[in-house]
Amino acid sequence: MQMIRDNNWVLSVGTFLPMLGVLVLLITPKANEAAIKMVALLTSIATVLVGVFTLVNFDFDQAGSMQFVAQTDWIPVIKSTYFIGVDGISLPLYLLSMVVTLLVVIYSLDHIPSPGNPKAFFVLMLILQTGMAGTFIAQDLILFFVFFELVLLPMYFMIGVWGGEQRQYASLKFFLYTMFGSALMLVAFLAIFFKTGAESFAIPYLVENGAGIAKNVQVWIFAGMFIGFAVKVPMFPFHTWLPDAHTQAPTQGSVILAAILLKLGTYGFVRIAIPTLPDAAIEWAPWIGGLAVIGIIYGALGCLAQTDMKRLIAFSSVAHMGFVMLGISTLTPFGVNAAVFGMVAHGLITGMLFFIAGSVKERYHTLEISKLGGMLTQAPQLGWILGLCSMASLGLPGLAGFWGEFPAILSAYNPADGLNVTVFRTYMVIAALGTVFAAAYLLWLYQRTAFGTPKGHDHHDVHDVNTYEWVAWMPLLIAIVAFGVAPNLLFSIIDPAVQETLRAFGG
Amino acid sequence: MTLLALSAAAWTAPVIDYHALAPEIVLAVGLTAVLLVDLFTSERNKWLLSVLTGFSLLGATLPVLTLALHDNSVRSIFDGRYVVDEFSLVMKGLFLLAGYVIVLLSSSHVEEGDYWRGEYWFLLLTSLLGMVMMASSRDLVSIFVALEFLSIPAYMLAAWRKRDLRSNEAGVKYFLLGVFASAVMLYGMSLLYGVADSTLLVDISKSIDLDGEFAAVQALAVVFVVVGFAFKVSAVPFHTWAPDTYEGAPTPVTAFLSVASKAAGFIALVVLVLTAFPEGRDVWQPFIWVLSALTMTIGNVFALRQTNLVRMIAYSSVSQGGFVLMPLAVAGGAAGEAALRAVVVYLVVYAATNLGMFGVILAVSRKTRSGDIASLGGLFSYAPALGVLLTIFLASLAGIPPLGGWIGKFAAFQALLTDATPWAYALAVIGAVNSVIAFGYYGNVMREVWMRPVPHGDNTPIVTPSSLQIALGITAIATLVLGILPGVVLNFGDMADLVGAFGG
Amino acid sequence: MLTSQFLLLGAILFCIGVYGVIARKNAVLVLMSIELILNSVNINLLAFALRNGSADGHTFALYIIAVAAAEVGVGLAMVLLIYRNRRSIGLDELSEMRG
Amino acid sequence: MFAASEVLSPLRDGWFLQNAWLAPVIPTIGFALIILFGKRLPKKGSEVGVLSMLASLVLASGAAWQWIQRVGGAGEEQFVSPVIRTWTWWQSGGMEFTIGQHVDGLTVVVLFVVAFISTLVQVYSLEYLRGDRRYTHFFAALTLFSAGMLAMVIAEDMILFLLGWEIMGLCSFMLIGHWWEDGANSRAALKAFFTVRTGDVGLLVGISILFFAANEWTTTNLGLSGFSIRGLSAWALSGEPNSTVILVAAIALFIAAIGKSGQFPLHTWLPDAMAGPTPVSSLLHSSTMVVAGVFLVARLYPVFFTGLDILGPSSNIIMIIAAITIVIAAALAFVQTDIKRVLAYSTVSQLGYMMLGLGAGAWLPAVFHIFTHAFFKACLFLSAGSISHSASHHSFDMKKDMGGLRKHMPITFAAWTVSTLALCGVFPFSGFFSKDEIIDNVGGNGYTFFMVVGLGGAFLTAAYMTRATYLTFFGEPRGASAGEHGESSHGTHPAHDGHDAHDAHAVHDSHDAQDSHDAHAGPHESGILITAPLAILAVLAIFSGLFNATPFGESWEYMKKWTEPRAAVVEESYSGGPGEAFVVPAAESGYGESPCGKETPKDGVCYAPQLNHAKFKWSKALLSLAIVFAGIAVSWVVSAALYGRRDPRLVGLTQRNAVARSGYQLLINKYYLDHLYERGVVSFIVGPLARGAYWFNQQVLDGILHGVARVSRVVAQVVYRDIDQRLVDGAVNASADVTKAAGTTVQPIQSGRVGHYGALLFATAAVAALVFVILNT
Repeated sequence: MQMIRDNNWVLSVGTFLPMLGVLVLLITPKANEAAIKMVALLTSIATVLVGVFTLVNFDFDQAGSMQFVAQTDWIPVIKSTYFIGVDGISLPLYLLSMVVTLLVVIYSLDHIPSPGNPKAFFVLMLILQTGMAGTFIAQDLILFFVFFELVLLPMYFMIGVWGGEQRQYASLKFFLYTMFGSALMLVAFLAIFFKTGAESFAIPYLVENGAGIAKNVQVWIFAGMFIGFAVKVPMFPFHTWLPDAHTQAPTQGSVILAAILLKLGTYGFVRIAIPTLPDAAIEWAPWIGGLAVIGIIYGALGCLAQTDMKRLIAFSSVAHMGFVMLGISTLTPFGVNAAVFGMVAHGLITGMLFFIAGSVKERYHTLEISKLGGMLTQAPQLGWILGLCSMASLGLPGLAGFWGEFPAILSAYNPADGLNVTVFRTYMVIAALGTVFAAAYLLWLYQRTAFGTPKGHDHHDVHDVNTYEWVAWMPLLIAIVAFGVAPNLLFSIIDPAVQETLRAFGG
Repeated sequence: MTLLALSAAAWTAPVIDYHALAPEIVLAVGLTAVLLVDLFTSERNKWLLSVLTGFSLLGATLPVLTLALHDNSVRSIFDGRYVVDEFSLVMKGLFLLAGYVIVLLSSSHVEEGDYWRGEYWFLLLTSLLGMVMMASSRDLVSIFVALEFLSIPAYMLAAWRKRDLRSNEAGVKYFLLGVFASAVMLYGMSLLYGVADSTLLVDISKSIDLDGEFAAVQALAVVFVVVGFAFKVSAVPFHTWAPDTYEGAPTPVTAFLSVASKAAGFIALVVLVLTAFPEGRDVWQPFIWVLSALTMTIGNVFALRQTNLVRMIAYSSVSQGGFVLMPLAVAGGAAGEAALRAVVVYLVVYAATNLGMFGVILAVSRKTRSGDIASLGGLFSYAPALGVLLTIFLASLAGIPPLGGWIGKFAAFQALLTDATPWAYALAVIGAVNSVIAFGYYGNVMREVWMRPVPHGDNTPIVTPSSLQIALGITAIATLVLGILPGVVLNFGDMADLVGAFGG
Repeated sequence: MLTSQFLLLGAILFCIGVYGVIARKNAVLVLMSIELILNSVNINLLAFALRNGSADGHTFALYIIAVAAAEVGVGLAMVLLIYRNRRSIGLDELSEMRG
Repeated sequence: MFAASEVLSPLRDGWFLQNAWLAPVIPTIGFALIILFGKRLPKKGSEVGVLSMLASLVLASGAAWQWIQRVGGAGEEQFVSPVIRTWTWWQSGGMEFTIGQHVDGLTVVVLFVVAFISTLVQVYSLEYLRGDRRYTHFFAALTLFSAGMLAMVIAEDMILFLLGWEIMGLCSFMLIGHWWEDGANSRAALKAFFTVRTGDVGLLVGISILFFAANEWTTTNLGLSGFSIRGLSAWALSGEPNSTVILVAAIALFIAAIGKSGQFPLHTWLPDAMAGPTPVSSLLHSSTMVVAGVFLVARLYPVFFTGLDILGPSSNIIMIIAAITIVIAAALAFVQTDIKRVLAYSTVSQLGYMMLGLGAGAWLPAVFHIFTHAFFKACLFLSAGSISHSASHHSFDMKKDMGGLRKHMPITFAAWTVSTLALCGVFPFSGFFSKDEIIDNVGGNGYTFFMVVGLGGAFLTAAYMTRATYLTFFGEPRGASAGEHGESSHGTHPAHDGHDAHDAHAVHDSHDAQDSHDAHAGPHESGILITAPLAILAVLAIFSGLFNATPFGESWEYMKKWTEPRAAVVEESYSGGPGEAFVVPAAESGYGESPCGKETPKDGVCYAPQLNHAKFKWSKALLSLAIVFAGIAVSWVVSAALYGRRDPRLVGLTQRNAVARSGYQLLINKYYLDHLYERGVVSFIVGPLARGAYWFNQQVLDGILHGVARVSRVVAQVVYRDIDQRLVDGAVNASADVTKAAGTTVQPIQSGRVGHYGALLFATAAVAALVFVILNT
């Protein structure tokens, strides 16, 4: 794939700007909360502006090729370089991470979860931002790994310090799980490095030479990566950290977790595992697909069993990422396009849902579905937004969710050459049934929370959506609708890149 | 008759390259100075001693630098028994700087205790001198001497708090087991000498041949020698002394033991296996493989169940030792250079991180006066700086990028995968799993620091003496830099065929 | 050549020493056992030195003797220390720290 | 692949046809406006709704008119190509997929109907829901709903089709659950949504199969994607498709249609859907929602034609399902006391007719029946609404709260009667022309059995409608309509008519103002906003049949001329860009014996199969009319007898000989007779069927439906609690415990005793030494 190197400073700036903010925050006195919030806000705004600049200068006619590429020595000894760039796959996620962070910051301006301490909170959030953005632009396995891990600690603390009752258990679980995955992932990275002649960790190079590795070796290396990424996605049966983490995390944490962190895993599959190890990918695809559909049904059932709104949304992520993984497992441009679109869509929608859950918690002081109800009478705007997001989440055409879901199902009808068609068609039908379940649990949730008459007594805190929330949510809502109505806004960027990525499969 | 023959041989004084010996000489001068000054200063001016110690350490680093910058040629004196090459220089630098940081850590602690300061600094310097020598020794005798040189003062340091039973116990255990181990090692050495008819490592490497007639003796010898140093690096099951000693010894001493003397043990081990036993790899590779696996795992599972902070760290450093052993388990093969690099890098990073952590612990214990992990509760809320620093160090130990620790683990894995044998992969996976388990207790401490309430809500801030602050600053910066720009250290390991350089 | 007998002697001493270290509960006796081991080493070295006719063995032995002296010095000091603090030199009481 | 066609004379093709796509767009914008600013507008956003619907009505009419021009411009045997405009919508795997409009006869008809009915319904709702607390949201949902339907009708590709389809489903959820304070309503809404959604799986799968089966062929030959309806039609008739694949696809799609159009066995959601406000029911059940399924079949007719081998010797699944539906639904209509439910079941059975027609190759009559049915069914629902609104105090119970209303509300009565006659298919009302056509053609295509079923259905239809009419308008007033305030009726009411829903929120609802004025006013005619739509619809119910009045000869068959695509072989190799519109001369083979649908078309493609039309015979018509009148008569007699109970002579008679003939005993007292009506007469005519059907319906079908729900909930519980939390998660936590346990087990080695330590040290050394000595010698 050819590289476009002009403006090669943009990405670095966009990625590390938050760190600048962190430094400033560190020297701002803890007491002066207004200043702290202002710094955080400005930093994230600046970051987004850089992102916009990136977007504007992105050459959409060559979305398939790496752009803004920068490459310099980093750790010469192990032949690892500071090598970054974006193509049509990374760009949307890269920007998404920036925007989501900004929105979360805005939301946090008047929603600092207990026990307060905005300074630490924003510092962590900005570090997180750097890690996320970095992961999406890294073109070098080691660099990728470093960024990939960089997000762990901040999220660990975000959950552990600002989370719910079970926070300590949840955060530790989250951490150990992810770490377990990434440790094996690192081993796999090294293995592929040596098997390709210990020349370079650069992903393009590995894509060139990875195919040369003997198949059985590939399969093992892929196994390592698979665990690493599957934990992050999370795929059944590595998902159990997710409900706890999501449920216990503060709203902001859940939003970032859902909107971006989960994408690191799927992105890893699309960017690294599959292109570098095509033969192994073919071998693994049926299993991945299988786990994906299991995840779809399983997650849906999990949702149906929930009594806690937030936990339900968390479980729905398992199901939705199942669709994404199904798309990926087909190894066809069609499926992977769907998957990448699905990542963005899920980021927007589920992020939004978690925002809502947070606001509900703040208003009703509970997320027990049985204790909620009649939201539409007390906070109609909130209720309708919840409605919209549920609809989007259950894959209603005309909203973003649909474009991740339907094409994914569609693509399973004929997967890439070398994959068993019958198996994947079975998957297709199961996945299609999954959509019904999705409708089931989401509408059921909606019916029980929004409809009916208000339950309980103390509703004096129950007020409708306030300005901060509107500002923080509006972009997401607009995006949900916009991408739903005009999906080509994304597809036109993703598609060339995906085809480039899947060249090994004659995609 | 042989004696006659020997005496008959004309004796020529060896040429001594004083530049090469400069660091040792400076240290020697320094420690005598400390001894003297201690005699002639009044209680009020004892603080001079720490300053003096610090300066002599820094002073000793100067020649190290000059040697490093001078030229890359290997300086070998006493016909190859004492070699100054980059490897030894790196390690000397490491010892001296670590020593300096330890001085910074201890000064306030020592000043406040009502104990024998002069002796403290003197012993510290002596032990460091032993280590510096160890870095260059390429002969059984010099290795043995260096070993005792660095050990004996360490024994005394461990028991330094005379009135404290725990301190005594620590000292005694350390001492008895230490001498026992070194005795076992010596037995091995004697056999080696018998087979090789020389104490020079290079000659020994020539004579070792596991298919030859002396295979059994050699195997036995190799095992015993390795055991001797496995004890030093507290590899399971020779680690038993470590937790007790670490817990009982004064905290700065613990820091010193867990970092410097461990490192010394490792370089001796590296030197031996790489220069003396390359032919014996069929013995020591599997042996170290087992030790490494055991060390990582047992160390972790023990650490998981500790409630005492220092003891937890003791076990953690045991399991860290396992990670350093990991690359050595394949060092005999093609991965030799990678393994060596891994050891060096790991030791450097580990030194910075662990010292930093002890720094925080010292600072905190000044307030809490307790060794319990629970005493760290809510540290972040009343001492955010210390909290964050501790987090950084713990995370680095857990090997989380972009903090130093990860590059050490990375290098270790890299070495293993360079070897690319099934055993290597297996060990790599064991290591990976252990690095996860390890977070179990590191994370537990973090949890205390960040997520737990302050014990009996005592929120008085902590005053950290400037020396401690400096120490923390140095270590923290080192940890971060090593993590973000690992090239800095990795280049040490990158020098032209280090392995070959040992020969001298 | 008597080397083998010397070596045998060395081995026997070594074993006795090891046994002493492990079995004895009295610090002083343990110290002495260690000395035994060191001496077995010396015997080995000297035997080999004679057999090979090189001086290294002798030198090594001398160093060991010297160091052993130092070790014993430190050792006895410590034994005194604990005796002063707890009126006993039984090693088994020294198990405050475990686990 | 095909020879390029020669220069073509362009067809007339005006602005409206070109921009028909605005029809769904305008209401969508309207929806947005209402949601955003509705509350601030003087009329709470309703005006936006009505206006936007009017706008799309104008568009639709314009488009219809220009389409008629266009067809007029084409030769008798020419294929009039639809007006297609497309824009790139999304791309994937290098393929670009378009969104756009596909306007042809079918489109304009349904487009017009939908726009028309929606407009009327919105006007009607202005009055009907005045003062409702979610007035604005109601109009928003209503508008979006219509938009969805319009989008589906105009869709150029299956994705847009799916979009409209799903949006409708969603809005039906919101509309049916409009009065969601009452749990029952929201449950009904959920039920509706799930049932339909289950069917939708078929749609998803079907579309996927078709896409991958057809895409290559369509792209190479027509430059259309495998989603394009036009491409699919051509592909289906090209003799290309593998019979199994297309069969599976057709069945999958038909399942979707079953769900949407409430065909057996997925019809159970329809009656519950009556929980929605009456205008909603009328819109859903006359022209939109439920028609969507039928429309799907009609739209992709070639696919079904080839896939299910329509016109083949054996009967196909569509016909079978349709036949079952007709009978069962009609039977169910007998045992309902809720007037709206009667209408609901009647809708189901009418949809059965349409399906039957499509299944039997009577495409045109089926489409025509969509057209006529829309008017009279809407009219019936609105009448029912008018009654409950102004006469029966928001009750829909014919037995408790109605009766004798004809005097009080003449207009409603007239409208109702007319529509009923139309529904029954009485000459010359519109129903006759469409329904009779269907039955006629079903027979004409040789499916005699199904023709008989159709006739039977006609009889039942007539019968239950008569019963409903009598109960409602004749006899003397009862319950609420008699002015008495049926608190009792409130209590005893089943919760699933809009009624309780009203009361449920009447407390905080200005609707109670309405109620009170009902109270003292008693039954009366509704306001102009309600009656006007009724009147209009009634008129159409009478005359809309004339658009395809086969009895009056060829010249009257406008609908056929306008809508039925000519089954000509089209020499076409590539379809031009947006707005491409041209007529292609038919191949030499005349209109009569086009090969389309029979064998593979040579040098060209077909967009429609060749269908035959039964010649109209008065004899057949009279037969069916006779059956209808029979139905009316029987039911009338029974009902009249039932509610007569004026005659003292009869009473006396029965007092004299208590064991008189059951025919007289019927007259003893209303309730007994009523009872006997249900038991005796009904069981005489449709008894076993009705009962059985009803039992089957409630117990089995609904049972299954709820069962599925309950089971999946239970499964969910198990999966979550036992598998997820215990097994999967348990394993994880267990591993942690194991590690801890390991620590405890090895703890002894850290005894703290120097002796032990030393022993351990040396033992290990010795063992190691031993091992390696042995290994190396």
